[in-house]
Amino acid sequence: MVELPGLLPELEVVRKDFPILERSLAGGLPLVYLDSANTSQKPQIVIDTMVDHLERHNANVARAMHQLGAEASAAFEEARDTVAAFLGAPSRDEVIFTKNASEALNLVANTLAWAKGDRKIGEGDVVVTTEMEHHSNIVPWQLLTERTGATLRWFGLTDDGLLDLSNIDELITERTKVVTFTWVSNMLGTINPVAEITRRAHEVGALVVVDASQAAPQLPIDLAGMPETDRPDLLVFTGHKTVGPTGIGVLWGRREVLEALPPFLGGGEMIETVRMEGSTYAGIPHKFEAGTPPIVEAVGLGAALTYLGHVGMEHIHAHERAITGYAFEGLATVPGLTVLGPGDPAVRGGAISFELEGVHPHDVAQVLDVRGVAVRAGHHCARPAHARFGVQSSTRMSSYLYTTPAEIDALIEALHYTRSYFKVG
Amino acid sequence: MVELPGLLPELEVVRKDFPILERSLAGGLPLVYLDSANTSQKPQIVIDTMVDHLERHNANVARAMHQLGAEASAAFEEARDTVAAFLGAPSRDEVIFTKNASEALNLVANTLAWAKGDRKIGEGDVVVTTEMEHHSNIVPWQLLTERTGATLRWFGLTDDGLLDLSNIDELITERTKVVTFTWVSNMLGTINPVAEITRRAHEVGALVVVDASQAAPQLPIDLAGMPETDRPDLLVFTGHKTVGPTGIGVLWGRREVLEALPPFLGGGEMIETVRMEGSTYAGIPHKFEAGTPPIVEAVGLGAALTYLGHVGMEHIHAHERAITGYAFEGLATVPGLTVLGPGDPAVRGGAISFELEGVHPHDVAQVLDVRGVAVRAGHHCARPAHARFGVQSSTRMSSYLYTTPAEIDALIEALHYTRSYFKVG
Amino acid sequence: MSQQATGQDLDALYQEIILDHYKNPLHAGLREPFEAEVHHVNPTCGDEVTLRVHLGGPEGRTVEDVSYDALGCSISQASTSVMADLLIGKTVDDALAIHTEFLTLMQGKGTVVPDEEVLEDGIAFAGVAKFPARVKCALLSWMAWKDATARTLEGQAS
Amino acid sequence: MSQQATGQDLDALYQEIILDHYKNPLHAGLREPFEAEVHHVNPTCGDEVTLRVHLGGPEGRTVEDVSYDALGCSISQASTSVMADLLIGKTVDDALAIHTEFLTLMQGKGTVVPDEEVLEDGIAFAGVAKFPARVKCALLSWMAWKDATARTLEGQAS
Ligand SMILES: Cc1ncc(COP(=O)(O)O)c(C=O)c1O
Ligand SMILES: Cc1ncc(COP(=O)(O)O)c(C=O)c1O
Repeated sequence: MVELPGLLPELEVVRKDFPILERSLAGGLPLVYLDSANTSQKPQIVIDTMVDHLERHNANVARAMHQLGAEASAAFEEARDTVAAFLGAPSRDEVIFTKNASEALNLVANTLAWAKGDRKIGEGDVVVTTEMEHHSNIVPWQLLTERTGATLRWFGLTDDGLLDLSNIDELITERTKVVTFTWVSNMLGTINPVAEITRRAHEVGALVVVDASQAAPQLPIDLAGMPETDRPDLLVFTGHKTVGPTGIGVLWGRREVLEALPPFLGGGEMIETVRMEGSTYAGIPHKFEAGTPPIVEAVGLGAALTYLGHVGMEHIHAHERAITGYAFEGLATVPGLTVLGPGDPAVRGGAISFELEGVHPHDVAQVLDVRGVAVRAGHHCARPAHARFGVQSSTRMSSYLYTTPAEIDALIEALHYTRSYFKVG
Repeated sequence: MVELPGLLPELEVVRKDFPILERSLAGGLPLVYLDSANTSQKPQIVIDTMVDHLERHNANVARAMHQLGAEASAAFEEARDTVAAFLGAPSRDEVIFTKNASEALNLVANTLAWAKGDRKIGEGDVVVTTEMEHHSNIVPWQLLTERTGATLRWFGLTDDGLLDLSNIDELITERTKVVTFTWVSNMLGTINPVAEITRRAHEVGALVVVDASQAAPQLPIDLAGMPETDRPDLLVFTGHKTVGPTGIGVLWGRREVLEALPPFLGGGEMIETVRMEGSTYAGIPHKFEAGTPPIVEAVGLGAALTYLGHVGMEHIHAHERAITGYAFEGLATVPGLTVLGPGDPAVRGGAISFELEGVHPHDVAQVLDVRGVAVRAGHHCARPAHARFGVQSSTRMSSYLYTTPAEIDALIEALHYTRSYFKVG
Repeated sequence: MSQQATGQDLDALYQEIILDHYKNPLHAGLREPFEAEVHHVNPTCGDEVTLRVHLGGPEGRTVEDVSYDALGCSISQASTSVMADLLIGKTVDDALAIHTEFLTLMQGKGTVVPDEEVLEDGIAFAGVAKFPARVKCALLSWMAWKDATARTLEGQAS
Repeated sequence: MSQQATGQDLDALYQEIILDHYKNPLHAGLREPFEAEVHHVNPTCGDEVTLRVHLGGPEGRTVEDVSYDALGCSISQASTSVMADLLIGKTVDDALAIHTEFLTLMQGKGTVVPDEEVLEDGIAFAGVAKFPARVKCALLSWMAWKDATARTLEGQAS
C-alpha cells in the first residue's frame, strides 16, 4: 500500500465504519466509490442512531409533552447544538434546519423578496453570484431578480478556474445588496477566498451568502473565530454530503439578519399566535421551521457531525489533500486527459473534473462503472462553469475520508482501460 | 379482552410490527401511545427498508449513473409509484415529494403568488379556507393574501364542530380563486364533505386544495375514482403520520394545474438548461423538486404505504371507527369531561379532543404521562378552532391501527385518577 | 436516557404550594398605573399572559406593582402568582437577582438546590425542573416580567 | 436487485454498429427546408439535440428529411444517426410505428427481442435497455423527432 503523508492514519478502521464499502457490485467487483461530492456514504453510527430514535424515541417535537415527546425534542435540539458547534456558530438559535442546501438558499432569496425596509430587494438592486456556482446557487437568485426587477450579475472565471476578481469594483457597488458564492466549487474544486470577498461586500453593506455545501464536508469551519468583517452573514450546507442522511440541510445566519427577514414557509411551529385575521411569528430559529421538522434526519445529522468531529476536520482536510495530490499524479499518466480547474492540488477541494479526449464523459463513466468505479459524468449541476470552459460535460471523481490510494489506482487503471476500449490514441 | 366489531383481527400481530410499542417508560410502565394524529409510530419494515437503503444502495438520484446511482434512483422513483397507487393518482408524474405537508401547502400558495395569467392571485381575488384548519393550512394563505393584496375568507364552524356551509354562496363566488380545507380535522375529528365543496368551487372555476394530512392515514383515497367535478385539484399529506419517516411529504396535483404553476424552489434537478442569463425548467414532477430530494425518506414512505396497503386502508378505517366508538363510551363515564367536535363517533376520524372541568389540559396530560399514557395537550396547531369553541387549549387522544381497547381503558382509568389527583368534583 | 418522571415526581411537581397558588392566585388582574404592558405566549401550548409593570420609588427603581391576566396550566398560573408576590416591593436590582436565581433553578434539570431565603414560595418549583416540557410553563410570566421591566427602564432612559 | 451491468454487457451496450454510427453519424447537420425545429435536453447530463423535420410527399405524410445538431455520448449520438437513417423516406405512419417499436425495446429492461425487419441497425440498442441510466440517452432524439413531427402535423392542420 502506498504511504502518503496526510493520509488518515487509521484509514482501514474508518472504512470499517461504512457498511456500504463492503458491498460488492455486479460481477462480484468491489465498490470503488468516487462520487462523494455528489453524496457521501454513511457510517454505521449514523444509521444506528437513526434506528434507535425511530425504534425507541419517536414522537413529534416541541408540541408533545409526554416522555417520548420530551426525548424526541431533546434529541432534536441537541442536534442543533451539535451543528452550532460544528460551524462554530456564535449562537445555537442561528442554526435553522431546512431540507437541503437548496432550500436554505431559496429561503434566503425568497424572504429577501418579501422583506420590508432596507433588506428588501427591488428594482435597481444588484445581486452578485459567480459563474462557478451549483445550479442551486444560481436559479434561486435568477427567480428572485426576475420577480423583483433587480439585476443579477456574476463573477467570471479565470482560465485557471479561479474566480476572476479583476472587476470586483464594478460588481460590488453601492447598488449591490447580496453577494453569494460557493466556498468550494463542486466542479472545479476551487477554494474561494471567503474572507476577502466578504470584506469587500461588507464595505458596501451587502449581505454575504456562502454556499458551504462542499466546504462543510472537508474544511474546518469556525464562524465565531472569523473577524466580523470577514464573516459571511448567511451560510448553508447539506446533510447528505457530511455523512448524514438526506432530507436535512442547514442555514446558519447572523441573528440580526434572520430576525429582520420575514417568514418563509407558514404553518405549525413557526407561529406565536394564530388568529384567522392574522398571525404573529415565533423567534428564530423556529420562525423558519414550519411544520414537523426533519426530526430523525436532524438526529442523524447530529451523529454524523459528531463522527466527523471525532475523526477531526483537520485530519479529514489533510486526507483529502493527500488523495487529491495522489490522484493528480495518476491522472497525469493518462494520455489525452485534461483536468479542469486549478492545477495545484494543494489549493483545491476533493473533486476533480476532467475530460478524456475522444470519449464522451458518459461513456467514460459507463466503462468505469463496469469496473466498479463510481464517478459522476455530466455537468454536475454546474452548466455555466462547463460552458465557460467550452465543454458540455465532464467526468468527475470525488474522494472523502474513506478513500484510499488503492481506489485512485483502480480509477487510473480503469481510465487506461477506457481508452483502449474505445480505441483512442 | 374486549371484542369490538371492526377491530383489526390480527391486532396483536400488527402491534408486534412496531418496535417502540415494546418500550417501557419511566417506572417500568408500558407505553400507551395515543398521540398518533401528532405523529405515528413506525413499523419495523419501514426502518429496515431505510437501513438497507443506507447500508447498500445509497447514492444520489437522477444525476448518478453508476450502479448505486441506478439502484437509488429506481428505489426513489418506485416510491413515487407507490404513492401514486396509494392515492389512486391519475398519473405518477403528478406526485411531488416535499419535506412535509406544510411545505406542500406553502408550495401551492407561493407559486400562486408568482403565477402568470389566470392562476395568479392578486388584488380583488379571494382565497377561502376554514376555521378548523391546522395552522399549516392557514398561515400560508395569510402570507399569500397579505403579500398580494388578495382577501382571505373562511368557513365558520357549527356548534357541532362541522363546517358551517350556510354562507357558501357568499364565500364561493366568481372572485374566489382558491378554496382550501382539511379533509379530516386534526382537532375536532370532523370528516368534511370533500365532493360537495369541491363541486361548488369548481362551478366558479376556483382551485381546490385539500389537506389530507389526517385523512391519508385512515381513509382509503382514490383520486382517479372520483368524478372530475368532485376531485380536488391539489392534495397534500405528510409521511410521518402514515407510519413513514419525517422529512417527507407529498403534493399531488392535477397535471394541467402543476404545469401552469411557476417553479417554487430553484436549483439542481428542477432545471432543463441553466445559463447565467436565464434558465428553463424540467417537466413535472421534477420542476418542483429542487436539490437532492429526501431519498431515503421517500424509500421509507414507500415501504410505509405498502405496509398500510397490506393491512388494508378499509380495515384501518374500520379499526379507527371501532376504537373511536369505544373511546366515546369510555370518555362518557368521566364526570366533567366534554368532547369537542361531532358527537357521533361514526362520522369522525380517530382524534378526540376534550376538556376536563377544573384541570388544565397540560395538567391532564402530565398526570396521564406519569401513567404511561401519551396524549397531546395544547391547541394542536388549531388555535382558531379552539377560539371558536371558547377554549384556549384541550387534551387530545388519537388512535391508530395499533391501538387496542385496553389502551383506551388505560386512558379512561388515568382520567379518573387525574380527577382524584386534582381533587375535582 | 429519560429525564422523565415517575409517580413520586408528580407530587414533587404538583406541590401543595403550587396548587394553592393555582386555585387562589395573588395579585391577579390588570391594574393601573403601569409603564409597560407585554403579551407573551407559549406557542407550543397556547398559554398566554398579559403583564404590566409599574416601577416607582426613588429614581423609579422599585417594583411597585406587577399585574397580570394569565391563561394557562397550574404551573404557569402558580408561577405567575408566586412571582408577583415575590417581586412587588423589591428594588429592580433585587428583583432581577431573584429572576436569575429562579432561571438557574428551572434550567438546572433538577440538580440545583433552591435558596428559600431568596425564592420563598418559589422553591416549590424545584420539582418542575425535572420536567423539561414544563419548564417553559414556569418561565412564561418571568420572561414577560423581564421584558416589561426592560421596556420600562428603556422608557425612563429616553 | 441490481439490473446492472457486467463486463459482457459492456460489449452488448457498445456494439460495433453503435460505435460506427458514433464515429460517422449519418444525416448530421441542420438543413432546409423544415417545418419544425425543436431543442431537447437531457437535464441529468446535459446532452442536447436540435432537430428539424421536413415532411413532404402526398398530403405531406412522408418524412422527407430529419436533420440535426447533437451533442452527447456515443449512445445518444449513434441513436440519432440510426433514427435519421431509418425514418427518412418512410411515411409518417410507418415512422411512428418504428418509433413505438424502438420505445418498447428501450423500456423493456432487456426482455424485449427486437425485430430486425423493423428496426434495422436499431436492434444494436437492445443492450442499452439493460442500462436504465442510458435509456434516456438512446431516446433523446427519438423524443425530439416525435415532438417536431407532432408540431408539423399541427401546423398542417391549422
Ligand atoms: C390537518 C393537518 N394539516 C397539516 C399538518 C402539517 O403536517 P406537517 O407538520 O407534517 O407539515 C398536520 C399535522 O401536523 C395536520 O394534522
Ligand atoms: C456547491 C453545491 N451547492 C449546493 C448543492 C445542493 O445541495 P442539495 O442538493 O443537497 O440541496 C450542492 C450539491 O448538490 C453543491 O455541491
